[in-house]
Amino acid sequence: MNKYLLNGLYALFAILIILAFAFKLFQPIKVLPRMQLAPAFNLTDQNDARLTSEELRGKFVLYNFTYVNCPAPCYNLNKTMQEVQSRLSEAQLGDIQVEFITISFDPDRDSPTVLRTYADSIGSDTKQWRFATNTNKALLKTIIGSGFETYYEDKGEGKFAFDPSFVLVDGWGIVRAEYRYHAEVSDADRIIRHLSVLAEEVRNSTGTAKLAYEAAHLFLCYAP
Amino acid sequence: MAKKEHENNDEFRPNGTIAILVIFVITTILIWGTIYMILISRGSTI
Amino acid sequence: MKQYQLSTGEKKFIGSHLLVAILALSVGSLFGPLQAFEHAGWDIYPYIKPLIKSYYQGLTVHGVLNALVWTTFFIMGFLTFNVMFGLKRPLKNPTLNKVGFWLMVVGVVAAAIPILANQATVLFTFYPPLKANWAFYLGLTLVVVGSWVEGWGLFMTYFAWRKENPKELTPFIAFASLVTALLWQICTIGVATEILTMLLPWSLGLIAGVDPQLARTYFWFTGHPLVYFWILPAYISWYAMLPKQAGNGKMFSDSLARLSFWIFLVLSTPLGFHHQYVDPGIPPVWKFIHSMLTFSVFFPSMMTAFTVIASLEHAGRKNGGKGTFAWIGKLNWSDPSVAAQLLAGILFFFGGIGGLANASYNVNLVLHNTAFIPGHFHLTVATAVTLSFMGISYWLLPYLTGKKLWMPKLAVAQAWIWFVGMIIFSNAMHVLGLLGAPRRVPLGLAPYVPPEWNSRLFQVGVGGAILFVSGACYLTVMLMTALSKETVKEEVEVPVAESMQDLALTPVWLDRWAPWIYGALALIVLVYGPVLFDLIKNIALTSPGFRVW
Amino acid sequence: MSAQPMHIHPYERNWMVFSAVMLVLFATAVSVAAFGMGIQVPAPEQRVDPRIVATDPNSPWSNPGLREVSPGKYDAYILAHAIPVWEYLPKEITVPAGSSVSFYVTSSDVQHGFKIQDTNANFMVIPGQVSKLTIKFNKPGTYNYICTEYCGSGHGIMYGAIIVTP
Repeated sequence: MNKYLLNGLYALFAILIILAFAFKLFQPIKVLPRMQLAPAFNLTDQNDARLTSEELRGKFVLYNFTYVNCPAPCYNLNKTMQEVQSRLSEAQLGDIQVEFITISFDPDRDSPTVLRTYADSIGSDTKQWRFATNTNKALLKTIIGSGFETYYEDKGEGKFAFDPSFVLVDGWGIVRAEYRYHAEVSDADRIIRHLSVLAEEVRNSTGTAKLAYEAAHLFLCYAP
Repeated sequence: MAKKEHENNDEFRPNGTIAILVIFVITTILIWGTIYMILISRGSTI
Repeated sequence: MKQYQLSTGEKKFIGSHLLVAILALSVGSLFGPLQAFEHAGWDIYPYIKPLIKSYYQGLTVHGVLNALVWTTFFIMGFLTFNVMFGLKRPLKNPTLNKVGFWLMVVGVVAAAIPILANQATVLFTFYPPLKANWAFYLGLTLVVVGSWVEGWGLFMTYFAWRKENPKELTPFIAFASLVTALLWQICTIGVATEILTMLLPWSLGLIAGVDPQLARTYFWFTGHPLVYFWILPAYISWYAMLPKQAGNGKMFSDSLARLSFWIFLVLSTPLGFHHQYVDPGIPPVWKFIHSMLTFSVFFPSMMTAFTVIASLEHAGRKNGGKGTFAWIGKLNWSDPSVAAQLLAGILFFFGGIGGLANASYNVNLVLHNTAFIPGHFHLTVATAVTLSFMGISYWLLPYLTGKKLWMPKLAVAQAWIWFVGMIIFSNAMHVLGLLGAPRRVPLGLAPYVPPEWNSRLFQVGVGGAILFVSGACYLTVMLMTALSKETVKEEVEVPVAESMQDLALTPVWLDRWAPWIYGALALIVLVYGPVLFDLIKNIALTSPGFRVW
Repeated sequence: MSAQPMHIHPYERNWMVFSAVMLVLFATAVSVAAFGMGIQVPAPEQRVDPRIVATDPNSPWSNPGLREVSPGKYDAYILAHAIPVWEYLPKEITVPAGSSVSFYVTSSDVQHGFKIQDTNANFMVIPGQVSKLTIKFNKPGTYNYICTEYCGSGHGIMYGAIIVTP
């Protein structure tokens, strides 16, 4: 074999390895998977105002699903929401806005007034964190069950069975992360990390970099 | 045919080998195909 | 022309490998039929309870002794023989090879004690968090390290030969043996890392937990090339020895034979994920890449099939064989070594097909961990490899001891019995797997076995019984040969086929080592690096040990 | 040794081309099934701590079982364990025909396997990892799920059943 060809081959291999390792070590591009489209919805919030999926376009939205009368010991989802809210600066979002939405699956009891009282009681910043529901129960089940693929079940007498879960949706209305069960890393930590990964993608994926990001999607370079 | 500088295996025509290998390939495709069809018939996983 | 001769001491050294190998095979094979009988509903384990506590302990003995000890010792002995005989020179540093051999022996003993004491019933894959006694892990480490040391001895011998013969083409059997030894050096890094960084400290109580997903990844880094470490010595014999034995045939294509060994070296390690297609912790894209590489490594096996069959056809035609298929009958079927290897080769076709199906990414969903898998590897390691090794030993033992082979007719019959028994056994296992029967389960007792499986389970038992008879015949022939007083009149000839192609035509780059080694390492880093990096970075030593047997 | 290009017998060259074509065909068939028909192998889910996964009240495996997400769509959280006994929790699941069930399976001790007979669900269950696949059950009947990886003495008796009602 030609000596130059051989040296060329060595060089090619060496470059490939260095590239692969550089890519791995510095992790220049990480993305979140595009899981599915978030459902379109039309809810009523704690101020009796309309909350639609349309108006959330362009913002990152973190959803969770619960109900006000959840008896103790109830999954403490609010704590995670609050922790993420208070640590948002860590995610370095720049001018990207984040909304927090808690959807109640108990419209019979969780009227806007009840939701407002609830929001006040846990001391949430209701500009950023909204509580909403829809009195049409069938529609609600479609939104949360089929749309967000999250389980809840009416057990009667105002009691519900549900799994504690969060869903992160990006500005294009695509579900990018689900937090369905306690992983080794706390939910809040992962949500913060994922928000910053998403923000980076939104900021950087323009022009040629967009191709790199598409490649990252293709090769499943998912952030843990 | 001009005399070659080196001895070579060109003069030997292993026709039996080809026959055996063709049988092998057909068997492979049949068996592999059967298992593949089982997979397909059981539907998607995502 | 007189062949190169090994000294008595060298023959003894090779012979001691053979001795340990056959001892391991004889103990390990005792338990194979017991598993098969259990499937058929004749459970013998309750009767041997004082000795062997359970089906799984028996399965561990069977797997470790047959798949790891028998193969490794036979192969190291055979490779050492090939290097010396092929290069026509003694080992550069025989002491080093002896040290390696004894390390392996000590390792086997260290691992055997906890296995026999039911302290290591973890099967030969020893997946944590099943936690064996530390001596088991230490023993395995010593076996691996011993085989490394023996490998270094072979490489030193090659370097010395190369110094003396700077321009010469490495003789094929030495070349192929060195590639096999090198493959082993590269691939065992995985299991060595697994044991030294996780399992050994964990079993000694130095760390509290292990990461099972990472451990599996290390294991299968070694686990698949291990298969090639088993099969390549059989390939050496099929390529370069069998044509000669079968009828003074010549090796069809020297250069393609060498090329296929290089492809095996480069491609057989970076595809271990095809054993982990259904592991939850590995991204599908990498599994897919490994599956494509697995398809690529099937390619040199196809080349091997062509070259070997064409060489045999050459032998058959030399013996007066005519027609498309009639030459097959003209091969020296009465030579037990030939019969064993030809039959091994025939069943390897089906082993190859099964392997291709296993390796086909999502097709694995149908087959993963079903009885199809043991059905498959009883065609590969337990027939293509084991039966070939038996065939090799039918000339190697007389060569080493100077004794005449005892009852060659029984030896021929042994090969045929094995062939028939294995067809019955493995066909039943393959079908059971497709029907959904799991592997590693005492199916005779399993509560979910539907009646449709019963006829196949019975066939498994029948096949096992026939294989047991064959194994017994083999051991009898070996033992009687070793004990016999009848010596051979002349030196036993080592069968090495000439190349049909002028060796001057073999390209230079097929005898250069560096590019291939760099290529192999680069490919490993490329396709294993990113996943291992992630797994190690996110390592979670959260699994304490369990002893649930 | 020669510096010329390698000599290959024409028969053998044809055979090499032919086997390469066959392998490419197989690879294509596999890709079509994987990316076209959605017959995929498990992908990494989130990692869990096997020491607490069965006891932590926030973990769905502390209350394993079937959840109806929306009509005809289910999540099944299944726990495999060898301690105290070899079993899956729950041991039995009932769904109507036509349901699509997402299985989330994990282990609280050693490695297990999970294979639902007559379906494409067949995967490893590894402590610390969650294995997920989604299977649609069209035909009524009983589908056993069995353990396919050695997990100790009781490995052979470890199984459960999915009952698909018409």
